[in-house]
Amino acid sequence: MLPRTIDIYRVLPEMVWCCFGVMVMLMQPFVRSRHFFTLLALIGTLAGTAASVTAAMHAGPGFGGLVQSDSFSFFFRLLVGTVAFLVVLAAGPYLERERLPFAEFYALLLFATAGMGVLASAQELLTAFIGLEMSSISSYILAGYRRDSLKSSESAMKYFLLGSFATAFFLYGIALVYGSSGTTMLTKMGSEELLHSTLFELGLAMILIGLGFKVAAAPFQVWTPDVYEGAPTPVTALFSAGPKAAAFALLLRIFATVPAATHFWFWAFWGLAALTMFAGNLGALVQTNVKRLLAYSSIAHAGYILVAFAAVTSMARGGSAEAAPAYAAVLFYLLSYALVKLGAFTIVSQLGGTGEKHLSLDDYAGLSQRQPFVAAALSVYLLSLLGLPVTAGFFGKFYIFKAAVNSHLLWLAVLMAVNSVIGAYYYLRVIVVMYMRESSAEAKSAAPVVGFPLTVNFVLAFTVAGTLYFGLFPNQVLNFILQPTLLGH
Amino acid sequence: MPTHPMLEYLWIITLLPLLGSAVNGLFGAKWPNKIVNGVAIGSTGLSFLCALEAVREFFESGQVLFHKEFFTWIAAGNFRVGFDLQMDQLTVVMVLVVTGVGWLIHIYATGYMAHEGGYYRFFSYLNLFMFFMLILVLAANYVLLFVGWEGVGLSSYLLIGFYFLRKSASDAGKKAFIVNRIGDFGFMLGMFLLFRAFHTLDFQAIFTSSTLQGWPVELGGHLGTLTFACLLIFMGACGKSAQLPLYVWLPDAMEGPTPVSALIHAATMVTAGVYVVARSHILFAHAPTAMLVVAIVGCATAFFAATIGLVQTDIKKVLAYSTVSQLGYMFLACGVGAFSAGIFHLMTHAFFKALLFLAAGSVIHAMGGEQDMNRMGGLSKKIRWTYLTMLTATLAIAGFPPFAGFFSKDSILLSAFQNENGGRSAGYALYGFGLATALLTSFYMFRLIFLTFHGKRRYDEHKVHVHESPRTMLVPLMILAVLSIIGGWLAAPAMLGAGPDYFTKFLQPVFGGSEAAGPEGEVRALELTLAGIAVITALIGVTAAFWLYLKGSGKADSLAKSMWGAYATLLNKYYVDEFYAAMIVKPLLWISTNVLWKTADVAGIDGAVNGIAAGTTAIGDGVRHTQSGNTRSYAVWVVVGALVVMAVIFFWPFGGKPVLGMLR
Amino acid sequence: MLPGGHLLSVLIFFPAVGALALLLLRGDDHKFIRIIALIVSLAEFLFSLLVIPKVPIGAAGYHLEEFAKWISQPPINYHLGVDGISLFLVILTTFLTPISVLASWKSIEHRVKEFFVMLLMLEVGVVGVFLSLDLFLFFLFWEVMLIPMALLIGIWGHERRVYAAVKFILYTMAGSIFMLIGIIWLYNATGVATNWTAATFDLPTIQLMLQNGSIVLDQRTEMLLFLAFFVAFAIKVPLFPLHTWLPDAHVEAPTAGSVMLAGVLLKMGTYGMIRFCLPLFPGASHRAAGWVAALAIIGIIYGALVAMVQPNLKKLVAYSSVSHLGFVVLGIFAFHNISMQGAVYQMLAHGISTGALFLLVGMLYHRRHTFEISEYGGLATPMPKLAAFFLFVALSSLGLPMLNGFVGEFLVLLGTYQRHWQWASWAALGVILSACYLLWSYQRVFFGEITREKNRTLPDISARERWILVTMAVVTLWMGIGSTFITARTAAAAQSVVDEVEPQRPYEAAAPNGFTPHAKRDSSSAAKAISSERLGSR
Amino acid sequence: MTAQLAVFFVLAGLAAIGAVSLILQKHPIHSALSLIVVMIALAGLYLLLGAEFVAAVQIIVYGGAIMVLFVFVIMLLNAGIEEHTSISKMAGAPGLLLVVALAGFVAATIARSTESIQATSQTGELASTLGISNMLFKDFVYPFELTSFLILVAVLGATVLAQREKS
Amino acid sequence: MVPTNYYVILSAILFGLGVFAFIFKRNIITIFMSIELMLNAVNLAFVAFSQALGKLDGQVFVLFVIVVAAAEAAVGLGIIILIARNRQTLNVERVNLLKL
Repeated sequence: MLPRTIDIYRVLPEMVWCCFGVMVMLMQPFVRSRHFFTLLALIGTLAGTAASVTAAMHAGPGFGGLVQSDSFSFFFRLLVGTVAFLVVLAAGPYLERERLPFAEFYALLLFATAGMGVLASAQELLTAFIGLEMSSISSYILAGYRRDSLKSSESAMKYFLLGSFATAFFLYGIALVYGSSGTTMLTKMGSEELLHSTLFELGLAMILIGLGFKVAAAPFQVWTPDVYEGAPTPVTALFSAGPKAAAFALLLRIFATVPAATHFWFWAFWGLAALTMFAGNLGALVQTNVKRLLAYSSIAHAGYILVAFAAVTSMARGGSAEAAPAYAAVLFYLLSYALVKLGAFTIVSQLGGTGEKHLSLDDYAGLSQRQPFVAAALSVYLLSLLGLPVTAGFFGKFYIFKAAVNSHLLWLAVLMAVNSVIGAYYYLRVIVVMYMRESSAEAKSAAPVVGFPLTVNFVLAFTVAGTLYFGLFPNQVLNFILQPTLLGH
Repeated sequence: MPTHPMLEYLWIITLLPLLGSAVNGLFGAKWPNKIVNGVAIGSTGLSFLCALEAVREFFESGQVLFHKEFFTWIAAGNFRVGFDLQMDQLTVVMVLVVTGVGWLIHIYATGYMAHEGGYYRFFSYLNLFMFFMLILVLAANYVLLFVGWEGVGLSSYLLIGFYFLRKSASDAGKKAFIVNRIGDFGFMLGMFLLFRAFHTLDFQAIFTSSTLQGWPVELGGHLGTLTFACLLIFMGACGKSAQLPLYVWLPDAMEGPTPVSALIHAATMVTAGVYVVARSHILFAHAPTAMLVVAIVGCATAFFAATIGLVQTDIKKVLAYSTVSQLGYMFLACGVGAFSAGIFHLMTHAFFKALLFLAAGSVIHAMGGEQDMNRMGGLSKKIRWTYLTMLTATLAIAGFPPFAGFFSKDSILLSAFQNENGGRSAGYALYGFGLATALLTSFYMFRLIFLTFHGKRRYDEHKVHVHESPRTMLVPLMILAVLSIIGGWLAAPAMLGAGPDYFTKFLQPVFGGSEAAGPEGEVRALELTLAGIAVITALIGVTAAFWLYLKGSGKADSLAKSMWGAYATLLNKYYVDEFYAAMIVKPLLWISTNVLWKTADVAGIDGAVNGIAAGTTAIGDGVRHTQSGNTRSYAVWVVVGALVVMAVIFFWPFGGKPVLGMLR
Repeated sequence: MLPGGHLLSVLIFFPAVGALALLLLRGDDHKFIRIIALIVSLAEFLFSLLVIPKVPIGAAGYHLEEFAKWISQPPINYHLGVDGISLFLVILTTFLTPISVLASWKSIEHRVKEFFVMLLMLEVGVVGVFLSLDLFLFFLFWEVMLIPMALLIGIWGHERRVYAAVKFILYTMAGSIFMLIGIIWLYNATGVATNWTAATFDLPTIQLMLQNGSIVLDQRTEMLLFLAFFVAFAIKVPLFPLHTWLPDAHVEAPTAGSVMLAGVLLKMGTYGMIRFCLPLFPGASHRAAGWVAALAIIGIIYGALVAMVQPNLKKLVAYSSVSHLGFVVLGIFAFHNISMQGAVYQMLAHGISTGALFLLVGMLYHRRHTFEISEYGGLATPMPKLAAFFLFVALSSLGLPMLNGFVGEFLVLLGTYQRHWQWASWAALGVILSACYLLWSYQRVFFGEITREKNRTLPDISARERWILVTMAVVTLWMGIGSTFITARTAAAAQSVVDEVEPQRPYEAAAPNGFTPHAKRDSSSAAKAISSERLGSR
Repeated sequence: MTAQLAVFFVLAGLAAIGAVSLILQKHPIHSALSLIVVMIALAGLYLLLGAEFVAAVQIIVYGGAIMVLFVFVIMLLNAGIEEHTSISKMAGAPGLLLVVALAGFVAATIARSTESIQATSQTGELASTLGISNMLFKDFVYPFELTSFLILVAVLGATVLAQREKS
Repeated sequence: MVPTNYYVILSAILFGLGVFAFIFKRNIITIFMSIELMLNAVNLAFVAFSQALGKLDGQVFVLFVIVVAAAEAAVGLGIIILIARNRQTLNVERVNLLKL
């Protein structure tokens, strides 16, 4: 029996992405032209992103509550869709350079995006699990996409083994939750006695472990630097922006709907946030490989976001109105962060050169003379990560601080402050190298002026513009994500 | 056209020298000396004439005090300082002395400096000094006075360091400025205290304020606000007028060209301290303790400096210490309440000490820059005019009637003798020391004369061609000589019993009641006795000098040998400079370098900062090493995380219940 | 004449426009770039002069206010305003910028375009800080200013420039990030007070709420907030234990950088104390005053002593700033309207005289490429003019009356003395020490025989340098004599700050009717009366 | 001690032993075989729980397809006895401790908290395959569709990863 | 009639053993097997709970899990082959190029 059309509308984006994925797969044997696939993938990502508007117009629960199409999922669908779109643009030249097959890459990318979409809209744990697996499994493959590279395959292996390890925890958590509450529908877990059920607590703990791994919260963060470093850089860009956002989305969804979650999780998040911030920033301090440095920094930023989560959980009830600013903080931060990380990794992938050889800081010495615009763009990203004004990152950090102070998490706020100072150090180091160190002769020869294809330049322009725009006029976004009916019901 | 133009435009007096200074300083470099002379002498002479005119108008208008506000300089809250000038009898004396003597010295300098480099610079500085000095004496409030006060310090710094190629010169200049600053530190605090008490710093506003009228006299031993204020101001005076313990800069200041020594370090600037004390006499009148301190310090300085003067061989050094000693007299006078006497001595001293210096300069000029008296002798024939003028001045300072010094010094000793503040005995002690100082004074002055002008010559004919100085130098000498003869006669009548002391009477409106005056009758008797004693003492001094330095040649040296310790001490000025260097300067530098800078700043604070950075990096490296790259370890980390989460969720003391408050 | 309406916005963003214009120019035509930069900065200076008539004498509160909604959630507004205090700080900034441009005319040879762009952006940030009345906006400009300054140090500086630049940024951020928390906390307080109907970052509003008690902070919270702000400012000032970034930054920065740093940036700290710490947290300020004053006094003496023994001329000047700024902080935390005005004046004076000192040191460096005092000696012979200017500036900086340094120092000490004579007495020692280190270093550099052969042939100042120095000298002199022009305009603002921090001032009695035969003056009235009636006429 | 209970213990023991031997075996093949034992035991337990369909799927898909795949790969790579390195320090004694702690804690907590749960009386229709299919194609049709895409991904991945480098 | 928590405890034990195996086996394939073991433990729990709750969806979940497991198996083994090809080893500890 066919599902109702309204339900189809509500999951249209995922469907579109999947269908285009299938299309790309099917075309692969017949079409040789790379640009064709690129075009197809672009259309696919755009179409799916556009479809999320349709989904938003038909807001409401789909498939008997398995998914929820609301402003929240709309936001995240837009986010992951855009990310995917930009990654496609950035990846083209990379694949060209590394002589890697196009079609499979795009197909996997589309499936992964679909998985994230599911994750963002799911309202039932098993559906969420399927979404998670879709994005994860495609990610495993993408991580190992440079088959002949030792690093790439190793990162794939690590990601795969540990990922499925964590997934097992997540799944076990689902089982326990199911066993204690008799359902996997988040909306049906509001009952009072769950607040006192140990089994439910344990289940939630397991789920937290699984998702904590996905968002790279310390001490689950260990895999991140290795995987990010090993994976092809455009894929790294995707990892740092997409799956993380999706996992955070699911976490938020659970908070908003399951009171027990907010109840149990507060101190866990407090601790995770603190640990993660320090792990990321301290680890990054001594890095000399830019790609790895950015990986560590993304851990740190996950930590900042977790601060906002702690703020949410400290509220009497996750879904309630006074938690709204904290939600907004998370969403806005994810947005700004996604833009920045995408741009940064794109630049890294371009400057990396064939075989990603030029990744060390020294290769960036004197970049400001060789390629002033690239240097400027990278500086904008770094300053945004550092949280300096007129960049989106500044507002993101500002709102998180606000959320933390708002719910009296003063110590956490202070820790975050300390961390952003530590962070400033290594971000500045990159800027310093680019601007204040003259490019030595061998550096010149090693990292000659790298041509930036149009598509890449577009990505850079887009992300920079976005970063600055949201840094000056965050209004629309904020008003959108601050609406009381952000999450349906 | 106002009735009293020059009074209305009093600032012109001060401004003329400034103009001269600016013109010379900015454009003088390219001009020939003549024009520079013109500008310098012209501006000062003009301001002298203006001063005369102003004085005339002042007396004509017959007001007790002329006071005019020109513009507000600083205003904040209820604090306001104006560029306000005032004129009263005290000012009149000072202004005339400054402009008059200043002018003469300018004229002299044109001759003396004729062959020096940086001619224009010299006169520019000199005029600048005149400007600030006039501000000082004309100021109508403490702050404006302080402007002049610091300004003269500056110009003295510049002029002492005029030969800046010589390290000793620049050192001396620096020393002078810094030591003065130490005094000014006190002066400023004094002003602050006054403002706290009276909410204003205008002289008249303070002196006539009801607050002050109602102020009880702070009896001996009781340290009230006014006592403190007076002492602080006196600290400033000590710096400026080279009193113990801040006198050390003045002898070194002799590094400057001789006219400078004459003008600044004898006649005018150094007397500023006395002027200030006299100016604030009403305050001092309320603070006997402060008065006593002033008297004691003055007396001590007078004696102390005189002893050093005994053995110095550098002609200018001798004069320098004598200056210090004479200033001590003035403070002694003020201290015992004889302000007019103090000012009187200030005036006469200005005449004869300036003369002494100029004459000495003329000698040096004649000897081609030689300053050591041991290399002079028997010059009286060669440079007769210089000799005569200098002799006059010596007689004056030694206190022989009818020369100026006699009268002024006498009235001081008298007042000291009469002093009751701190008990009769104090008065006698002060008098005693004063008298002793007089003895020493006449001794070392005549020692100077004998060594320089008499006896056989101790210099090499062929090297030094002794010649009389040009007229430009001699004319001022003569004028000053005349002044230092007749200058004292203002006070003569009182002495001769023919009516009152004009000078005191003249200053009456200023010092009014605050003068200590005994009953008429026996005072004159006493005065005459004391005068007699003084003259005798002076004579003893002269004979001693004669006997030691002229009669038998070797006597002085043998005496020196016989009491070597004392002699060496005196010769080395009681090792005061060495003491300061060892006790203050060196330790301060050492502490600043090794403790404050190298230890506290670099090692301590900055070390801590960099240490934090380094520590963080080290920790970062540690964190980094948890990334062993081994999948199994990573899995263990995941397990650790799992345990952490479980532990927090299940065993956290607050049991996950949100606890409000700062704790989180 | 511009419409007064948006004068302040013009002031803030005009340099930005200029910088943009420079960016569009070709990078290799250095002369043209310099000229454009000079024109822009001069125009900016003229604009800033237009503000003076807009700030009536004796009228407290903000003028030329501009208000525009910027961000709705949380309500952050574009709110500008100027009062007597900020007015002159802005003018100081706009005055020093063209000077810096001229100063770097020859000394900057590579990456000229970027240099001037940075200089102008720096001006944007600083002017913005002085003019913004919205806490958030203030913080924004505060941070924006960091980057150009750091780049100025880091790119065009000397040997250890990178270290200095990074140190500068980290130091400042370490402070300011906590200030951000403080700001947010205040915002929260407003929200709670109005139960989220009218939460705001607006400075005047918050001030009002704190005064009329609609926000009540318990002592601990108030102190924490005070510290959050104060530490950030103290680092900028820099106050005693937090000062170690300054010597490095100064020594490594190019001349223009040092001039802006010493002249303007340090003032942002003291300005912040006046504008935020005192009015917002009077109670905490009172409780902290003792400690702050102690630090300030330590800074005065310590800075002077350390400066005295520096072998490096530029470091010497840097430490002297530590000492001078100590006076400012002391004046602020004496809570006396005289000392407050003195502090404001001292800020301006220090900006001019220390700026000039750095210019001169820069000129020496340009000729000899060293800051070591021992490398110099006897320079008065080859370069008398420069020596003369140097002496003039040194004197102004050691507070010689009739030059700018004296007025501020004197007022600060005078005012402080009225409240705490011990503080003033200790601080006054700085007056002695400043003479020591300045004159001593001057002697070692300029007096005596020439010790190094290289120095014998050094050229005296060029025409360009002369005009720079003459300008500075004229301003120095004018500020020393015509101080009332400034104090009259700062009086009301300073007064209002003092009123806020302590309304009752029993110790501050009116002056007795002084003896004034010729001029009739009612000296019992306070600043306003004097300023309006006596100075307004001039 | 009912018959059911006895059967349960037998099967449970079998599963546990299989799991342990999976760990103890040095050769991957043996580990694989012991894993198959576990799966069969579990299938038995499913039957005991009255989930025939699941049991069947377990045998066919797991025991059949997946494990065969494993064995196939082992053969393909002819993996020998695993070498016993211990480079990882974490995974030494501390790891052992932590793992035991975690497992113990989880097991204990579960044991405590599931006592209350009472098995409902079995009814025939519950176990019916019809019910399952209904659910699968009505309530859970969306995830079901997604799984199809998931399989596609897997296929794609396998080809991408395993195919030899085309020159 | 077997109490539910027996099953659940068994599943917990199996899960624990799976974790143990994951950490203490060196051969990548075996490690992967231990993941499968963990998934099986989950399945057992699902079925037990569904039976206890008298609901069928638990069993449906098991089917989903099995499918996912299959998919993972395919990809995972692919990756393992890749590693074996690149590194000529199956010892997970020898695959630590990326570190620090």
